Amino acid sequence: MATTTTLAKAADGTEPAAYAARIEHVSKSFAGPAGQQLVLDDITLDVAPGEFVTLLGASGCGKSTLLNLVAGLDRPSAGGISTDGRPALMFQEHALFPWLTAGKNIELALRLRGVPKSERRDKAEELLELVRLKGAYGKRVHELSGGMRQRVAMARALAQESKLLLMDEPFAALDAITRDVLHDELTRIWRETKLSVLFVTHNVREAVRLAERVVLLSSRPGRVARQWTVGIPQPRRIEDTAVAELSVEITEELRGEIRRHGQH
Amino acid sequence: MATTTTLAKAADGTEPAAYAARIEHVSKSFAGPAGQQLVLDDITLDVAPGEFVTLLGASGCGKSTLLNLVAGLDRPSAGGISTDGRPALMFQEHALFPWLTAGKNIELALRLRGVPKSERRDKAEELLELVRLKGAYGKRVHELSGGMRQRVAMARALAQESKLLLMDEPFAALDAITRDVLHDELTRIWRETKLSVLFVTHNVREAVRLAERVVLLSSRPGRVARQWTVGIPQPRRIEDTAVAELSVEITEELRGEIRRHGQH
Amino acid sequence: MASTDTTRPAGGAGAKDGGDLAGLEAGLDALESVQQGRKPFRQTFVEKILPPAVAVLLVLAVWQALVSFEIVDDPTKLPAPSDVWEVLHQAWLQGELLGYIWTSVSRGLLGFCFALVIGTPLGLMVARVKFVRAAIGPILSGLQSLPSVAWVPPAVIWLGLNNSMMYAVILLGAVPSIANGLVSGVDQVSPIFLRAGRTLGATGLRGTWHIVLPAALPGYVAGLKQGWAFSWRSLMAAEIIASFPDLGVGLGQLLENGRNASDMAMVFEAILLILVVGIAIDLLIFSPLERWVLRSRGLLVRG
Amino acid sequence: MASTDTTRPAGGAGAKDGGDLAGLEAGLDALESVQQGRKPFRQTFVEKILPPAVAVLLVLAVWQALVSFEIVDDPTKLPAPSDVWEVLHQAWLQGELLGYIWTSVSRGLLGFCFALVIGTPLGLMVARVKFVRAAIGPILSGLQSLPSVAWVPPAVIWLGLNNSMMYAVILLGAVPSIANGLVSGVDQVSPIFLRAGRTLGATGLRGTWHIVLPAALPGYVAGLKQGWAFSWRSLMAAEIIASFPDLGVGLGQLLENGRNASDMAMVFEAILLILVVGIAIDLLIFSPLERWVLRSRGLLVRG
Amino acid sequence: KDDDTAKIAAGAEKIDGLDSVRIGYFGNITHATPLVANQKGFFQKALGATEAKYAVFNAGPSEIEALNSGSVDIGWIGPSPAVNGYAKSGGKNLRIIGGSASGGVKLVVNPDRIKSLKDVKGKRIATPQLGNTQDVAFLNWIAEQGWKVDAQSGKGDVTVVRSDNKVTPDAYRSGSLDGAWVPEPTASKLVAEGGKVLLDESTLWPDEKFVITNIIVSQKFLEEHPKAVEAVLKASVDTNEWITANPDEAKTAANAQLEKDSGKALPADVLDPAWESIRLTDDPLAATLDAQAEHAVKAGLLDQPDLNGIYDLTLLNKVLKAKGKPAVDDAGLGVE
Ligand SMILES: Nc1ncnc2c1ncn2[C@@H]1O[C@H](COP(=O)(O)OP(=O)(O)OP(=O)(O)O)[C@@H](O)[C@H]1O
Ligand SMILES: Nc1ncnc2c1ncn2[C@@H]1O[C@H](COP(=O)(O)OP(=O)(O)OP(=O)(O)O)[C@@H](O)[C@H]1O
Ligand SMILES: [Mg+2]
Ligand SMILES: [Mg+2]
Repeated sequence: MATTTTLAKAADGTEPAAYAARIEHVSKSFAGPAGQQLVLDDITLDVAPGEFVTLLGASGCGKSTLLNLVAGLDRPSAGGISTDGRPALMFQEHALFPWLTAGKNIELALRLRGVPKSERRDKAEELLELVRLKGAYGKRVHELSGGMRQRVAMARALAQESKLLLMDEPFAALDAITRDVLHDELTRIWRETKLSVLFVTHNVREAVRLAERVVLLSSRPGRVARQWTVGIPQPRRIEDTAVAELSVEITEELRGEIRRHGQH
Repeated sequence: MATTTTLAKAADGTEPAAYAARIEHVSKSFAGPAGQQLVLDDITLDVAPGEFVTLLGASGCGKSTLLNLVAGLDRPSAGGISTDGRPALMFQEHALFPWLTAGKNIELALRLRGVPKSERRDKAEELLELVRLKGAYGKRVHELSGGMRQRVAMARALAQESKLLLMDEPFAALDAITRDVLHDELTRIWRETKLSVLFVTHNVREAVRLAERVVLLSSRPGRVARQWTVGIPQPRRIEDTAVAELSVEITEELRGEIRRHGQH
Repeated sequence: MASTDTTRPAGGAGAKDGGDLAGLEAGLDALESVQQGRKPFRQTFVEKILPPAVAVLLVLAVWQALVSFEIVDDPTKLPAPSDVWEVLHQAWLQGELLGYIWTSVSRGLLGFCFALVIGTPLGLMVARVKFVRAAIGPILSGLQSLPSVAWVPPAVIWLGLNNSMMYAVILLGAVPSIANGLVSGVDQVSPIFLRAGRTLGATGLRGTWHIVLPAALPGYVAGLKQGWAFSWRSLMAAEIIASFPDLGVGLGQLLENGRNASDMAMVFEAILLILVVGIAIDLLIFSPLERWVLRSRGLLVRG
Repeated sequence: MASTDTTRPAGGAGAKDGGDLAGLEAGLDALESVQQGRKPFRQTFVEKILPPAVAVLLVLAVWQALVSFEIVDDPTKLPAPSDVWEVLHQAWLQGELLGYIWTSVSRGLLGFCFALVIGTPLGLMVARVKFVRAAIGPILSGLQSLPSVAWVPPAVIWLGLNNSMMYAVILLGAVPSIANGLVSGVDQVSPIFLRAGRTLGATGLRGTWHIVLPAALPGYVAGLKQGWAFSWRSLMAAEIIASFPDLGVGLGQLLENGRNASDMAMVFEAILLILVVGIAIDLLIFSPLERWVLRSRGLLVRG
Repeated sequence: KDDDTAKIAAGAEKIDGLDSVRIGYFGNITHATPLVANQKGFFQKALGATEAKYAVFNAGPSEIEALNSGSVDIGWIGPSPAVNGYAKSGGKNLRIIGGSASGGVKLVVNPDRIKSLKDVKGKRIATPQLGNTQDVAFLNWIAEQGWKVDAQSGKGDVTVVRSDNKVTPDAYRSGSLDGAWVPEPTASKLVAEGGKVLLDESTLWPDEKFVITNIIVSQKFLEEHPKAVEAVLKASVDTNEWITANPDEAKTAANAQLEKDSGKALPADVLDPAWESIRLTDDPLAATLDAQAEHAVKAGLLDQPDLNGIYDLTLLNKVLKAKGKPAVDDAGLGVE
């Protein structure tokens, strides 16, 4: 069932890391009313340096849980996870700090990364412009629309300039046009800075549009059901027929995966 | 610019209402750092009883604000809004009560509607099954995944059995398959109970799949840019070519609308 | 039919046809200024000053009525408002009134600031370090419920009869309260913020400074308010114990002197002054602080 | 390289090959039981009982050292722990110890319950009704900072020297604190819940009951804790005034007797007993309450 | 509970049909009469089937408050709270119906810092409370030395520190005070701390007598139940007689009652000198009370009080007469 991809030898610190994230035989279960409930079961997955991986799976299959584990916010019940540096995580629920303005949220990330004070403001404005929110610098979180919050959260995650970027449904609340623009931006940044991305989405086309590799998780418990290497050359467009075709194939597989588990 | 559709004569209380919601020349502005910021400008829109209307628009154009106004949670800066009874609103941010379990959240809606105690538990379980969350009755909000929370919120909104259902991007966090299933359920309920729906989404295909009428809002300030009556007979599927074609047309228009306003 | 309609100030029916921009603008202004921004004085007056004034007048009226209609005719049971006024007036004429108040308030605020400086890191430690919490969390709550008078004998013996004794008593009263307020503020912080902080690299002290403290601010401010009450009450208890001529007479001493003289008018004078100071501190310091905290995170706009 | 690795209890390297289900299960159990569910006694002991015990022992050790090494050799400055123990032991032998505690605790708890019943609706009114808030909000804060001793003379004169006087003093101390705690709890409620409540039809009293109260619960419980501290301290102040044989001797009286007799061992005995009662009430009532509230809304899982 | 003494005699009758008489006093050696009377059951014996109930106070104001609220009927109290209480109620709440003790107030000083009365100038001396009996006496003494002190603040040639009697020994020990003008047993406690008696206040008064403890009663109770008041007064006079006859036994009894009331007996080094310096008297020494009030007025601590009617010594004189003792005088301040 579980497809394991071994990418390279383990990092020993002096050599450049052979992986951006290594997930080995990871299981996670939560205490439920009816005892332990196994959510992730023996997941093994590597993200190579500079690789763009998207995670697909039914709602509630454990994608966010996996991202939390990789980010080190939770401990796996079994197995091991190692990452190259501290990953940046963009949460499913924006997770902006309500006591700071949009701009200050981004500046906090910069500050914690050690960017000197004089540069922060400019950097923050730049990032806001990147996510098409020029002029939102001084807005409080409660004054932003749902989509705007997600974009500020994305800007904050980018501000961390981590080697590994974990994104949990970052574009779910955006209109198709803004989303296209941000796809282009994300692809550009990824290619220019050679960062690695682990990206969760429910939009299969989006997954194919962006990724080098698409990983499909099964539900209850979450296991790696199948993986696809996307060979379509960049730049891609979400409307490309090649993207559409692979999307149909993956959707079929997803449908089959969900059906296998009955009601989820 | 603004396209106004007059549906029927004004309700006078004794006759059956001629509209489910009537939005007349509504404007809304917020106090910003640079003075008043006009978000909605002279919106006039009626939802006929039993009609299914979807709202499309760029991120931040004022869709949630409009829904809040219709739900009576905010007062318009100018203009008037009247609705047939208290509408049910499904918020963009799930808005479940964290001190209650999923099931109890739904039961609270039932209780406030006056459903006797003996029936509540069964009804709640039924609704949870409808949104494909059988077994989540006893889960706390923080134990649910993002998509599960949205579905519980939908179940809670349905539990209100209002004549008018306002939904703010209800399926944004769901995988394609679950979303399809819920599309079918929502269409079934809408047709069976003759409720009126005002539905916000960023997914143009979803809008066309579900609606009788699609309303496109422009940005900054939000105005009704264009409306489409969807003539495709139900049951539709999201993959239908007719749906796809109209979606392409609407997406084009949306793209033009966004471009007209430059960076948004 | 639920219905919300906004009447515009210029031309009632004008709502039907848009474009009446001047009127619209005015309507917007009127509406918005209620929610945010500076308020005109009249509104502040009606909303903020009138209600407490009415409340105070009502109390005074009932009090005067009780005395006037001789429902209570014994001045040892209830002095007439005029008697209390007379006492206040006398103290004012002798120039002592502001002295009493200033002595106590300056002491109280200084002690409170000390308590803040000690209580805040203590509260953070208890809230964040598991072992410390288990070890001294319950002791802190126990200390909070220890009356200030209990501390007076040890404080006098160790420190002598002076201002440091007073500050010691204030500290012992206020520190646990401030620390406990912060602890429960921190406990209520949504884990999502802590997690977001961690992914941003805000761990340890930086996490505390950038995430935990601001996130816990609403609860912390509530704790501060209670902490002030404890400071002030402890100070009163300490002032009652002893009055040193060098140290000045405070309100607590005034109260005690009133009791000693079996002078109800003086007791009421002291109660009134203490109350007024309490209200003033609340209105001048804590209410604005609270409103600022709540507004800045969008909690003031009611649903 | 950041790295998290979970060593399994059975076979360290076994993590590499899945399927070792028994070991896995055990590992899960061990991990999960820390976060939730019932804990084994040993763990409770190590996590909950040991730290405060260590803290107390430490204090005792320092105390004994101060006395033993004659750093403080004056028993009136610091009585030896053994002297305090002797006094406690004597009181125990005479069967009075539990009497003191019971007298005070029963009064305190009863008064606190009254305060709860009055303070809760009052707090809700102040928090929700704009006019009431403006009218009595600041007065409530002012009352809170009024020391209990200020109330004692009027309370004695109006009610006489009896239990109702004590309850009146407790009420005047605790009600404002509880009400203020609730007010700030309500203020911190996220508007989204109020809005969600309104769309569900929970307005007015139903909104208060179903939405506002549960949403404000964490802040309310924090206020209750402070309210209890106020009740208890007010009670101590009231008990100090007079000892009526009919009313029984409480801990406040014990403290006062110690002070009157200039007997440091007795003062320390009273302080210790008051402290122990405070800690016990916190551990038995408020801590579990707090933990239940926080856990049920997922606030206990730290990030 | 009251196993040792207060047995209500079988077959005795209730006085005036009263169930109980509530008696207030301080747990303090200057209240030796009620301490001994309580311990030895003299009150109960005099009241027959009417139960004697006791309330023990720490300070005068609380006793006056309790009397005003009707929680106490008869009380032993110092002169200044009695005067204040009477004056502030417009002469409506209480009357002094007898005396109990005289003397027992001393100026105790730190012998290292103060060697003679002259040295008191410029030092910090404690009195119990602003405007109380000792405070007034001390201010008056200061004035007699020709020194100036502002009565309200205590600032001047001598620093007058108003410090609770409970705190004074602690404060003395911590070095914050150079001496104190205080009643017993605080004075003896200070001596036990190493202080030296510089002056006994009684030497300043004619006959070395001045009132330190009075018996007061609420006017309402006096009007309604004179028989009960008389019984208590008689018990008081009997007790004073008994104490004079059996001083050592009385001392032990008083200390036993102290222990019972407050859980703590006085140590011998405090009790003995304190006991020595207190003179029991049935005479309320009305003239000295008047003088004390005058001193207070002179110090600016009291508006000229109308003390007319503060005394009602009819019952006391009746009791004394029955015992063949001389009547006492109300110095013209009795009820008309
Ligand atoms: N703290 C928790 N306690 C108990 N169960 C939890 C907890 N967190 C998550 N779960 C459960 O784990 C499963 C996976 O949750 P997760 O949030 O990872 O799903 P997801 O794949 O991100 O779904 P979605 O696409 O809807 O966001 C769900 O069934 C959820 O109920
Ligand atoms: N309370 C507020 N104060 C100030 N500005 C606000 C407030 N609420 C919303 N806005 C502004 O109003 C505009 C519209 O917001 P709204 O939430 O209605 O957008 P939306 O159409 O729902 O967007 P999205 O699709 O991203 O959810 C945004 O520009 C937002 O910044
Ligand atoms: Mg998720
Ligand atoms: Mg929105």
